[in-house]
Amino acid sequence: MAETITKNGQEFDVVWKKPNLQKNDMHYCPGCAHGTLEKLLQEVIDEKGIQHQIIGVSPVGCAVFAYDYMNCDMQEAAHGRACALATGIKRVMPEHAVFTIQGDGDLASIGLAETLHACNRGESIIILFYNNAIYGMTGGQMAPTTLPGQITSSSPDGRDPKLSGMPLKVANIVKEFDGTCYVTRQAANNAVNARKLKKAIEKAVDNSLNNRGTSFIELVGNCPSGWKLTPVESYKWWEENMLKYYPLGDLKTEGGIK
Amino acid sequence: MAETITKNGQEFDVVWKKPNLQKNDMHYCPGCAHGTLEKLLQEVIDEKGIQHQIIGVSPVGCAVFAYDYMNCDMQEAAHGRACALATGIKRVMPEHAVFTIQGDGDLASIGLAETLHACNRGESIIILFYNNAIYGMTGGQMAPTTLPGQITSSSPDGRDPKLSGMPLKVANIVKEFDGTCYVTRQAANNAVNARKLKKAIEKAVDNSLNNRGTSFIELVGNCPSGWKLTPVESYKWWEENMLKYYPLGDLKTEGGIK
Amino acid sequence: MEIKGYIEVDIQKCKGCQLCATVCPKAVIGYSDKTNDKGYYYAIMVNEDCIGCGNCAIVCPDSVITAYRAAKK
Amino acid sequence: MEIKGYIEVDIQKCKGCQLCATVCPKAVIGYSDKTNDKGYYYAIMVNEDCIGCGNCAIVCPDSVITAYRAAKK
Amino acid sequence: MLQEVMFSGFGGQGVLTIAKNLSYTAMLEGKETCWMPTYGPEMRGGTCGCTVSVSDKPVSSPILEKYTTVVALNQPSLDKYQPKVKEGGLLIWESTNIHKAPTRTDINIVPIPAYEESNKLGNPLMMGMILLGAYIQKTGAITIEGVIDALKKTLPERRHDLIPLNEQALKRGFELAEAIKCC
Amino acid sequence: MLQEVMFSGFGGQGVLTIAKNLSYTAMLEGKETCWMPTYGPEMRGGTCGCTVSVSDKPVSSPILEKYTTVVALNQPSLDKYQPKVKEGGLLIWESTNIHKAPTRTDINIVPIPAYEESNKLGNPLMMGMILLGAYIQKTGAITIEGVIDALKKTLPERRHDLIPLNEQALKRGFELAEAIKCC
Amino acid sequence: MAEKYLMKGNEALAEAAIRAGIDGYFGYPITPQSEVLEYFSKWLPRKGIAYVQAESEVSAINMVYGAGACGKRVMTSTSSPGFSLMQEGVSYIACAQIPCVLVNVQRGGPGLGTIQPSQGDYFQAVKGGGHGDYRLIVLTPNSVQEQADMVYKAFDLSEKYLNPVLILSDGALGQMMETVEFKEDYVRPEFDDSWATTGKMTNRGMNTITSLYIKPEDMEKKNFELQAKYKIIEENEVDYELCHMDDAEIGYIAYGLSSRIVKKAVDIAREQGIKVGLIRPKTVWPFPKDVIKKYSEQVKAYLSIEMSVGQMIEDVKLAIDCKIPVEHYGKTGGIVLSTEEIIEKTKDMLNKY
Amino acid sequence: MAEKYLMKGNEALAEAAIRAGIDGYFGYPITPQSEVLEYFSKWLPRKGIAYVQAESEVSAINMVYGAGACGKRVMTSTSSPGFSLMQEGVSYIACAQIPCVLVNVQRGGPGLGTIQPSQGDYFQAVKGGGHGDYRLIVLTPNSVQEQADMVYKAFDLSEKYLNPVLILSDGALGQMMETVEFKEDYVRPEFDDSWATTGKMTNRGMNTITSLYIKPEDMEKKNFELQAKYKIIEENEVDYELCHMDDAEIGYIAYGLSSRIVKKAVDIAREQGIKVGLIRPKTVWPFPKDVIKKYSEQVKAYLSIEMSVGQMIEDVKLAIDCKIPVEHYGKTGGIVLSTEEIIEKTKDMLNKY
Ligand SMILES: Cc1ncc(C[n+]2csc(CCOP(=O)(O)OP(=O)(O)O)c2C)c(N)n1
Ligand SMILES: Cc1ncc(C[n+]2csc(CCOP(=O)(O)OP(=O)(O)O)c2C)c(N)n1
Ligand code: SF4
Ligand code: SF4
Ligand code: SF4
Ligand code: SF4
Ligand code: SF4
Ligand code: SF4
Ligand SMILES: [Mg+2]
Ligand SMILES: [Mg+2]
Repeated sequence: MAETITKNGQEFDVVWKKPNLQKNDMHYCPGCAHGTLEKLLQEVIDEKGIQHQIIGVSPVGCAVFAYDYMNCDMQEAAHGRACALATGIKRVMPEHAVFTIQGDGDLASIGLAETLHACNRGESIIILFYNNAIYGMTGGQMAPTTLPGQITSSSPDGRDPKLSGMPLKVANIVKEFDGTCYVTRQAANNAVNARKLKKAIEKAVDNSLNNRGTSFIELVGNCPSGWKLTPVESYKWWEENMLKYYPLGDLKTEGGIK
Repeated sequence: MAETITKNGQEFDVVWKKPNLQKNDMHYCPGCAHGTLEKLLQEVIDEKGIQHQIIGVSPVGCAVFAYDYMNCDMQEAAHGRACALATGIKRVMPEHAVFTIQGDGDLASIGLAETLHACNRGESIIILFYNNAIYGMTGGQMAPTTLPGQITSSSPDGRDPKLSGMPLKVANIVKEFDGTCYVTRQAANNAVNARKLKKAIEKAVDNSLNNRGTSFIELVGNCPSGWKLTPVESYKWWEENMLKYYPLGDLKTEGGIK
Repeated sequence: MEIKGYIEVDIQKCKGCQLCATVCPKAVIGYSDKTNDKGYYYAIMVNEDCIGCGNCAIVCPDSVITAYRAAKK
Repeated sequence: MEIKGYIEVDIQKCKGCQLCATVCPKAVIGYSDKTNDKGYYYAIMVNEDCIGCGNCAIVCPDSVITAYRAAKK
Repeated sequence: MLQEVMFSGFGGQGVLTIAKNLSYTAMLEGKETCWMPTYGPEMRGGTCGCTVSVSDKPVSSPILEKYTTVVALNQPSLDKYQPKVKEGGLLIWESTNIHKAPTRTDINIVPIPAYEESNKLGNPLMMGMILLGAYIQKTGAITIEGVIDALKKTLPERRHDLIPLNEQALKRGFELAEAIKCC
Repeated sequence: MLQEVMFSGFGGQGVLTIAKNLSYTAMLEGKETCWMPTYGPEMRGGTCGCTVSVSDKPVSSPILEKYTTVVALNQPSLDKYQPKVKEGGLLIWESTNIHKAPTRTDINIVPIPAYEESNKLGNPLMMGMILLGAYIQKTGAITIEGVIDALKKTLPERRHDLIPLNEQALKRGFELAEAIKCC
Repeated sequence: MAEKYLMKGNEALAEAAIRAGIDGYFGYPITPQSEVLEYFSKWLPRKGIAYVQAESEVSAINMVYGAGACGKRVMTSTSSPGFSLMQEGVSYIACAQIPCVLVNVQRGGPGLGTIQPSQGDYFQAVKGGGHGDYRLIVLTPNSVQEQADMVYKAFDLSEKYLNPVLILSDGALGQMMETVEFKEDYVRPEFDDSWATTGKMTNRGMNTITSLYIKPEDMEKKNFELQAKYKIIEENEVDYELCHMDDAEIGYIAYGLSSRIVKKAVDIAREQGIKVGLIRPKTVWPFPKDVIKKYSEQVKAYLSIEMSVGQMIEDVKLAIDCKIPVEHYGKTGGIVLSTEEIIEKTKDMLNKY
Repeated sequence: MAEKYLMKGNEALAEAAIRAGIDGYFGYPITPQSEVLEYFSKWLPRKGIAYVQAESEVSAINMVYGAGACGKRVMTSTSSPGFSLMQEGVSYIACAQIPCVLVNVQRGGPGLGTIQPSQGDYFQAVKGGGHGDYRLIVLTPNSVQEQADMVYKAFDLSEKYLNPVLILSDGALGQMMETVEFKEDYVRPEFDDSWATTGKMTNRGMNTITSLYIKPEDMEKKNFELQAKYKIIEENEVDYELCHMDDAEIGYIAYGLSSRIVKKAVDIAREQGIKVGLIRPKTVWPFPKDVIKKYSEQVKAYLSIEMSVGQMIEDVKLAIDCKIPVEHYGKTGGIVLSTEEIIEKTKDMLNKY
């Protein structure tokens, strides 16, 4: 990325620009970190030069159209089944890196069995888990990760743990599985976090290429639309509520089935 | 149970006899602890006098016919869905105790999502998990709990963790869920263990009646037929392999959503 | 002679699995040399040492055994 | 005058979410008073203090910003 | 009488609510009515539309290909729905923010600077009511009084203080439309 | 020629294997054949049955309601399948362990003390082969040589030392059956 | 007169279920059905009635199994892909004869498809998308008013016959608002729940709910029992609406949303002097065979109209033993049926036959 | 001559798949299908070919989606309840046009039912148990030999048409052993996988596998595309066997296991001088309409025979526009069809018609 340009006679390094791998404008709502996640992934693929050696799976959820944005081969999965598709792909294409992008409804509700079993088998795939504590795509219903008291369109009086249980901390659970080699919780609400997230993606891609086991990256994300907040309000809620309940950091950096 | 009889002029206490709740002979293979589990449950129901206040769910698996043996109201569930049925029952019959009996294929493979979500919601049900590390009913295929190297009809060269992952320790996972109030691992291979198991069932039934959250009792069981061992050989394998991999004891005695 | 305990085996229901025998502290239980109608060599008492501990009965998967212990006076 | 950095905003793609503004250490970014064709008040540079740190660009969900930093000589 | 109206604008411009006001009022005034939003993920941040049918007879399809009236609140909506106004039909458009004016000559075109006017009323959310006022003036499908009655029923008690403002907005729209002659 | 035979006994008595030997041998001898186990959870510890059809023509249904021959290895099997032997058909039964003898008079009944004889041969697993020998004697559906050839193909090399014993068993069954005259 | 509400079809359905005395709802969000779940999520917990947002449709249908088998009034709702996921559960429920109401707010398929309205799940609904020989009673509302009315009927029928009842709706009926009134005089019919798992009382044997019949004879008996019940339902529960059939020369057959557009086509055609009429099945299983057969003596041909490539047409043909020609007109994926095209096709048919 | 093996139908199917060059198998145990999975579990890992015992049928069908969309030869197998669970996935696969082979070793339903053989999943197989307008190519073996042969054919057809192919078998065919020979001259046809997700090379655009067509126009286009393909398949891929039809007065229609018993009935009837014949569909979709229509000119009536309460009979009637009478004979739950009853019924029919 050591690109340099000259403007008004002065030399400038390009510090950041749209990744080459990005195709089409994204449809995400203003301020939604879904875009950030995909863009960072695009950068990693670009930089590693593995466009030909990576296959992605987009879920049913707001990331469903990821295949329109990522200039690499991708498959669209049924709701919750991204990890099953990824398993199928990885088993017949073992030299390729394989990733899924999945929302919290997709991964932690309907797809919990597929997710955990892929982790348990230690499929060498990259699971990118976009946790925004809500069902974005369908209009903001409660997710397994919705915070206690959080108002959603299917918990209009706030999530009541007595009726719906407490939020599921998926990363804490998958780290218990022998098949995972890397489990981390990241965010993209500021530049420091976004850079860390990118590093995490790099590591996960390496793991997949080298068949080291399952890499699980939880991106604690936002959903201004589902949260019924303006983007700027959502940043505050993100930091004050989401990051408190879902603290960032690596939960596991070694593992996988040897 | 202070029943007393006289034989040859001598008085005897009945130390143990077939529970009143038992209906029909069981079809389980010789030496299979499925029978023990159900019989102890029957005793507990008998002793607590709650035949009218308990509803059971039998799974698809060797315990499928439990409804023929237990003289209480029962429903037969689709494979893996016992916890969903139990949730449905408990939600509309909150005063009743509700239990499921489930094999490792049923609970930990196809039904993992239903099981974990019931635990996460903290449904006040009793999950009796018969873990025999194999699919008994269908002829001895590999289960998620099958031990590394264990030969089954679908792992004829022994379970290869590289292909199938390591055995899933379900109790260790469900104890992480806020909704569970009691998680324990028991066995029935000798009288001491069988008595402990009965105590555990008593506790779980109380929890369900009093809506304290999910009780999860893993019974580390055997499957002489699936293991292709005589009953006596199976007792040895049970102790030497199963109990080593799945150590007995309480994993959690407090919890549930308050 | 006073006995400390004894068991009754419902021989047609017994599946001959021998779990009862493995848990008996007094080696009371042995096996028939004939099969029952289901083809199993069923459990029998082979001596009078039974103490009525109930171990065999509680572990029997098929609820075949009723165990009795001499009542305390 | 030498500048330390600057950004380019693809204004038709900008969704006016203001995340870039919240992360800029130099308060360089403000908002247009007109909307773009999509109806959003897009990001603009409101001063020349940009140091080309790239923060805004890396966090922008829509890859709208290209960030430049004066090359080291 | 059959009115098949499309309201369309950005999400957040209150399109569904204006449409609902029309539909609800029509119901109270004893007419058959049907309210049908365009729905789906394309909603996300994009354009949002809603059709309302008002008729003396039962309404057939809620999904329409052509409209008797289109009310466009933003440029993409104008571009998308201008061709779908039936010949001789009506196109009402918000003329403060839309820059490319409609071009058809076989329909009645009514530009209303609703955004500007709503700001004058001190509440940009009144944009919809202004446009609805214009619609009422041009079609007579319902009455302003009807809308006020409807608001009394649909708004929660604690919001009834907003009713006078809504009435003002409806009337403002009505006036602005009156000034525009159609064929 | 059409033979539709049911072999039935406890799980563990090797019923499926005897049946397979018959079927495999029939195949090698150029006949059409079909082997069909009763299957299911009732297997568990219970009774296990297997039908074999041997024919010159393609075999129609593998599931049958009546049999030309029944070979019963235990009491429940005898009780269950005795009524299902076709009129004039054949019922071979293990007469050491089965105590209630068959009662039909319209079929050929061949008691073979196979358990006792197998113990004499020093291997209770030979029970099946003894009964197969009896079956061969009575029906001629296949030959003893055929079975030996088949065993050479199906048994793994390291088990070939068992072949002589099997041959002995087949012949013993054949002899015992010869001694019993049927109509 | 009952109060009038302006409500979405999805909401009217949920409100009617509450008024019909629902005891429990178990569902999962999916467009264009989510408002049903959302409506319940608001009102049921407040009323202390069982409500669970299940982790999936697979789980939801099995919660319905559990709660329905306790003799409670329970229901789930979903849209096409979700209904596919429920097929195993539906087959179990049908066999175990558990009363319950299922709702499929159809969207365009196959696959993830589109969220626009469709009628592509007709076969799945009436021939059984699950395994084995079973039937659902299938009601087909065509307005928000019927979205409400048919819920009462669905519960009543499901309890009368101990059979799951499917309300086969679509995205447009679910999303649109229309005027709706709720019955004020609804009384839940007597319901004998002595078969249900409510806890074994000493005065009865234990109740067992199962669909397992391991012995062929038992399974066959069960199937006969089911078929006998289905026959009674076919005799008694057919429901339909006729429109201008008296002197029709071409008969349209259309249900649900399509039937509204077709009604408009009938009006237009009649204005043009073309004699057409509409038979609208309000139940697609049992299918109104007799009336379709009856009018086959009169009309020259039938035109079966649905938002699919042609599924119901098979039942129309079978109903009349293919005695007169039957053609299909349809659109898929949310594209609206065109009254012009229908009339064009009608003219063609009048020329042909 | 090829070597003869005595093998179970389930094993023959798996062995044939290996010989046909399978690249991956994903399945879940269920009686009476488990031997397929067990056979693969033994041989595929040893050969380094992908094999996964999935956590459920839902997962298995989606693994097939993933691997099949890479252009690989992949397959799953199950039995009735498991196939119901796969319906969402099947609909996705059909829409995304992923080549793959599915196997349903049918058992008796509905519900958990029985593990005995059945043909109760006919509707599910041919009308689509999943949502939306789609079709599977459905092959119906009736012997262990065909269990093997049809696997090659299934793979080839699925790749030729980019369509899932279902082998509709049953418990008896799966469990029984018969003589089988494997093709020695099989060559996998040329297969263009340029559409598959194999990693984007610089010389082509990215490949996307999806079934999402959010815009009605796109969805409708997709549906037209699928229907056009189905039409070609219907024209080219019908397969059937005739037996004594030349001078038959009553025609039997039966597929799979039933057809064997029916053949016996034909023999017995012919011995009695009754002129009957059999049309055996080897594909039930596309259904051999033309030949059934052709013989409807000759026979007095058809008797549709299946192990269900009567599903295929609808397709028989539709094939001949109900021109001659069609009756049904069937059993459910694993009860065997009786040749006597068939012949009895035939005599009745000869009297009636
Ligand atoms: C089988 C099935 N059930 C439900 C849906 C509807 N649906 C689409 S996306 C979604 C959940 C979206 O939430 P999440 O996975 O958290 O993703 P987000 O949009 O929040 O990123 C649901 C329930 C579906 N398409 N298919
Ligand atoms: C949907 C579905 N898939 C598969 C099966 C087949 N099946 C029946 S029981 C069983 C597993 C039994 O194993 P487990 O749950 O461990 O119980 P066990 O018999 O060992 O007690 C399976 C796979 C089924 N009946 N339904
Ligand atoms: S709905 Fe939420 S998650 Fe989806 S794009 Fe909008 S903000 Fe992002
Ligand atoms: S198969 Fe195994 S688990 Fe099932 S009854 Fe027999 S021994 Fe028990
Ligand atoms: S444990 Fe029970 S079944 Fe087993 S041998 Fe003893 S008495 Fe018989
Ligand atoms: S009661 Fe105790 S001592 Fe007596 S036989 Fe049983 S185990 Fe042995
Ligand atoms: S972060 Fe990007 S989209 Fe958001 S306001 Fe800044 S430039 Fe525009
Ligand atoms: S590059 Fe840094 S300093 Fe410049 S505008 Fe962006 S965030 Fe501000
Ligand atoms: Mg989400
Ligand atoms: Mg098990």
